[in-house]
Amino acid sequence: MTSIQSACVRKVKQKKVAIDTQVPEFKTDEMIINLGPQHPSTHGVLRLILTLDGEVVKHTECVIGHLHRAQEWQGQNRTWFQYQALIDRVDYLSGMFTSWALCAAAEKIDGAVVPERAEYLRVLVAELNRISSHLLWLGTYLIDLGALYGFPFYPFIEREKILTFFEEVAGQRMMYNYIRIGGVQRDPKASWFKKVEEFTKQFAQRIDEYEAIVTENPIFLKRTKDVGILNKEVAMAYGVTGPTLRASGVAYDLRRFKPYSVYPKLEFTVPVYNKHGDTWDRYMARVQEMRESNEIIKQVLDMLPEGEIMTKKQNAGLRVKAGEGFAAVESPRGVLGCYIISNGSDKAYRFKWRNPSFSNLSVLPPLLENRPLSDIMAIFGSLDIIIPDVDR
Amino acid sequence: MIPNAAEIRKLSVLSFSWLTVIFVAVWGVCWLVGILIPALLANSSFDFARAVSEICEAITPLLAVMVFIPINAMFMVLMERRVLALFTRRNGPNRVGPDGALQTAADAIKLLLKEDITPTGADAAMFTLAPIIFFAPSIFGAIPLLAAVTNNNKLFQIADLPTGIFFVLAASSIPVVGIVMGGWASNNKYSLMGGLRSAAQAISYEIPLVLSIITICLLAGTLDVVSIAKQQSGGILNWNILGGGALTGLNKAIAAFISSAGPPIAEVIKTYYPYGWLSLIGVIVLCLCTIILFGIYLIGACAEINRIPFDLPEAESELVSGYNTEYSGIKFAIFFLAEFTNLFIVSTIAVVMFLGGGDCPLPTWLNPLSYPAVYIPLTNILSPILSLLIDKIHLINPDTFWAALWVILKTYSLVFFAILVRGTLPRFRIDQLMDFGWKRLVPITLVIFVLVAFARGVINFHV
Amino acid sequence: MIKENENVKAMNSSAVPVSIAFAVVVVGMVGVYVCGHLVVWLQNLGLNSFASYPELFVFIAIILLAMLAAAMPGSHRISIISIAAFAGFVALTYNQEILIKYLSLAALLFSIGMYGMVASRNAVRVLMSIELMLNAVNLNLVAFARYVDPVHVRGQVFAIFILTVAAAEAAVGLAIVLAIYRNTATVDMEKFNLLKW
Amino acid sequence: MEQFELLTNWAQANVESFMLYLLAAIAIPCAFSVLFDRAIIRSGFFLIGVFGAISGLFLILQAQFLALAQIMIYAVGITLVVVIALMLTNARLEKEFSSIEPTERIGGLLVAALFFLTIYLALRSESWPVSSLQMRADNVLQIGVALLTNYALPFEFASVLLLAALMGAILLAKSDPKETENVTGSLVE
Repeated sequence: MTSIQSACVRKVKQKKVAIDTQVPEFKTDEMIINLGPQHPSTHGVLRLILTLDGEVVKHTECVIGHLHRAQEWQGQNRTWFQYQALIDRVDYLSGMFTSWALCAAAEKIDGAVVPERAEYLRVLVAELNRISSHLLWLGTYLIDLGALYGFPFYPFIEREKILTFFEEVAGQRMMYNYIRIGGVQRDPKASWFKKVEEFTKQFAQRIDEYEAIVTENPIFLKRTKDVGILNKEVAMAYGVTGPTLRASGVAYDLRRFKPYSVYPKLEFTVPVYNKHGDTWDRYMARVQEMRESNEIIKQVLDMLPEGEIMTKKQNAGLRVKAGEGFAAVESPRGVLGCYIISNGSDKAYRFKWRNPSFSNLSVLPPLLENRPLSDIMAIFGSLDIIIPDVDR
Repeated sequence: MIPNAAEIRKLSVLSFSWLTVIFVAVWGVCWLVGILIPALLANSSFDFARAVSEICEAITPLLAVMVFIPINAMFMVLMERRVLALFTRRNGPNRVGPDGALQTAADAIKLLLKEDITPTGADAAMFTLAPIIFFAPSIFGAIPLLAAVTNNNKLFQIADLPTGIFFVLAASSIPVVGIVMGGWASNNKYSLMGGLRSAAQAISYEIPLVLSIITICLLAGTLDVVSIAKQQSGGILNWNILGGGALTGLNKAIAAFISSAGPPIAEVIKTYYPYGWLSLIGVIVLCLCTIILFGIYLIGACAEINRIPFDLPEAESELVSGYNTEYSGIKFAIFFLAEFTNLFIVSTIAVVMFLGGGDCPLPTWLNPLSYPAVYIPLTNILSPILSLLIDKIHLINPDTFWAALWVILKTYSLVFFAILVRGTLPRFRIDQLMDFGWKRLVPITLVIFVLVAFARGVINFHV
Repeated sequence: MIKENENVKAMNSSAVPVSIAFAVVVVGMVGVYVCGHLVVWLQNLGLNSFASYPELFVFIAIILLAMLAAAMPGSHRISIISIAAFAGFVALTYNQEILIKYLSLAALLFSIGMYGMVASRNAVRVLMSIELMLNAVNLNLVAFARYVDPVHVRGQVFAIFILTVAAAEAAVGLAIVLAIYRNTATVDMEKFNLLKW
Repeated sequence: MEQFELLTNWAQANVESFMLYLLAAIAIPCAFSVLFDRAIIRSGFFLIGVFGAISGLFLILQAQFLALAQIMIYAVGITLVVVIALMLTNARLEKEFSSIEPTERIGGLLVAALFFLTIYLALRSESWPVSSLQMRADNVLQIGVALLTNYALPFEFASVLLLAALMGAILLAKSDPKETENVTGSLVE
């Protein structure tokens, strides 16, 4: 009793008394939740250790490595020819880009000239792949937001068409192994180009349809506007790239700033959303990118030259000259870089991959701080992370 | 023209056959137990037999509900999956049975045969009790509605409930206890959060839900479901969704205009709208209010039964599966069954309270069957068969048949609407949900309540 | 998220006490029929004042048996106490009028709530006991409305008022408990002496 | 057959007390569990059992409206609030303090038992003016009329009380960061 008395007396005496250090603070129990690795919406086997206060996230720890397959080590123990087939499993939604980064780096060391038709074909399939990857993202992102059964499968209709194109040209629907060191694997038939052209004509309408359902939906706006705001500075400090960075207002696109392949000859804009960098902007960035990719495909179909498609012989004895080289491409998730040291044998000496998902994931903990549990999926989904791409 | 006309045709055939099966099964069982067995036992001299026949008659409504709920839930699950497939241009389940018709039956058998797991550290008794508490109220809630949707057939009256709609509302408020109980007893953090969310959500959205229903009761002047349904008979203009009888005078006036033998139109209008332009304002206000109320009821009901966009308690992408994460086997099946039954019951309440119950939407003066020139020849042709079925063995009660048919049609339209919503909208966040409930719905409903109370004073209802 | 496994353990080792509790019920049931003879016997002895309350003897016998059972090691006390209370209730009211049955049930629930108020230290549990008592009172009122005043159902009207007050009491009481918990991090009634100097 | 008749007559005469005992068999153990269950959240759920049984008794007593209100307000509303309050307050503390001093406990037990016996003996010795009239089926109407005529003033008071309680509860439960800073210092021992 006396302590209360004294406390009150003290309070009367000096009105602005600080909280007594000996007084036990009101303690709420923080709840620690393991989100994953088996959680339905972590897109694979990511594990988030969340410290929750009620439903508000106080601290996030990403535990990665559940899908680590030692892709770099495997590259050093496989021949070039074998590794070409393996590498598009890293980012299974956009396998064309990993192949392309590997081939570009190897070609830089080797000095091999890629035929122009092959370059155009590379751009064509890569942009198609970008669209298919973004379409899948769109569907799964809406699943994350809770539109469980309706809309999410709708973009898959178009994605299915693209996968059929790839099947026809590469023989595979996901692991293409189409872009090879020195060119591309196969020249598609004329009818294939016609189909792609038809697809590009329809696709603009399709995006309008998606936007009509999703973009201005009040619940979608409520869930995404002003949620997970990623500042320009934070994004650049964490090495975030791709649409996620561009939605924060940095117009950084490798296709424009360090042009490779035939991109300098193509006309396209880099969509930048310098509004907030919230999840809605990231959504818009991807939707706009699909439109741009569609335009690029149209141009490529017009400009496609005739000619050779391959300069190197593709067999088990495929070798790359000794030397070091780095090449980067703009994948749907950001800058995908490949650094190779070759010693001239049929195996590379060292591989180092720079994967966009890894850097993009690293920005998740600061984004999630002080957000309610429901926003985790809205934010995490908007970063568009592929777990095998994180873990390699 | 329509890209998936074939799928739509398949779906309609599927729905028609399933609904027929439900109709025949429920009616067959009820006829057997409620009419045939008592009729056979009626002439018996044993007291015991009399007692049996009395018991049979007494349990008929309960039996109807018990037969109806599982079959109906099976069909609803199948319909939901097929319709969603239609929206997203996929093929739904189409392997088990003819065109996938038996898929849900197979699922149900699978769930019944699965191992029933109780997680370590769970409170076993509460864990078992939760699905029962979740499911049982839907049976009780269905019983007063049963009399209302079958045109008050004697067979389906279990008791005279002057507080029918209150009974239904009380029953529909219980399941949340089951959710909280299951969420707590599972010994799982996701389940616990699902249960807590559900409690918060159900308590907040029950207020607009009950207020909208109470406003309709204020319009109807009674709490009895059967008489509320009866009041609305006579076409869409008498339904509660259009002012709850505010347009009855208009309806009567048109009927009088068409038939020359009726009373003069001016007199009809004078009886129903005694205050001139004031009455006109009252009619407009009432019509607007009831349409908004219907929307509020649908929103509140969606939240009450945890459907998208209010399915936070089982938010699959956040809480894995919420309160039923740890459930498996038959307990999960009961949760699942109850969820769909609740959807159906909520739609039935909407039909009875707003959409006229078992009433034909066409006003009497538009309905060809109400003109003697049409129905007398029709009955003459059909009488040899119908009199046998209706009068001799009581197989068909025409009023009940039509009422049940209309109710099923209206209810399934609402269910279809719910599926459409599920196929389109993302989920709310919990704080947005609370904001929407307390800051939008509750004030709107309160204002409407007061408006309706005043507007009702200047119009004569259902005289 | 606390789970008590001790109850489960107690259940396993409580076969004997539970059988005694079963005996309690049997005694209660038999006692009801014995009561009639007991009355005659007591009247023959000239103890008329005792003879007017024969059920009390059965009741006391049940309570003694239940205490014996509850004192056994490893007994599941809640079930034994509840079974004994129910059996005692049946014994006390079996031969009475229906109104008295309702009233004594209400009295029993009221005293349970009273004991809970005195004996529990968790503030929320005390609130629950108060709700129990209010419900018992409601039961009384509704029983009166049915059997004493079926024309103007005044008992039910008062029960509605009590319902209202109970809802208000629960809301404010729990809010107070939460406010105190927020400041003192305890719901122990013994610590709720802030107004005492 | 005579026996059957006898049986049915007996059942019809005693159906009310049979139902009463059935519901009492639910209510009494649930009430004890509310007091003694060591997992306090479970005792919150047992409270639903008591309220449900009492609402069943109301149904037998032909107070339909009250029974349904009992379910909606008590069995769902209040109990859920209680359970949530139990989850919000730290239930683990109960374990530490559960052993109350035996003298208080025995005292409480004696008071409660004596109270019950006193009431019971008083009930028995009283002769109740039991009315033989049946209740009207539409007593909802009667209650409504009574509330708005004879009991209009208490009705208004009740509504004001509810409003005040609602606002008071919101104010009490709301955590005001500014206030707590000052109050925490002085209130905690």
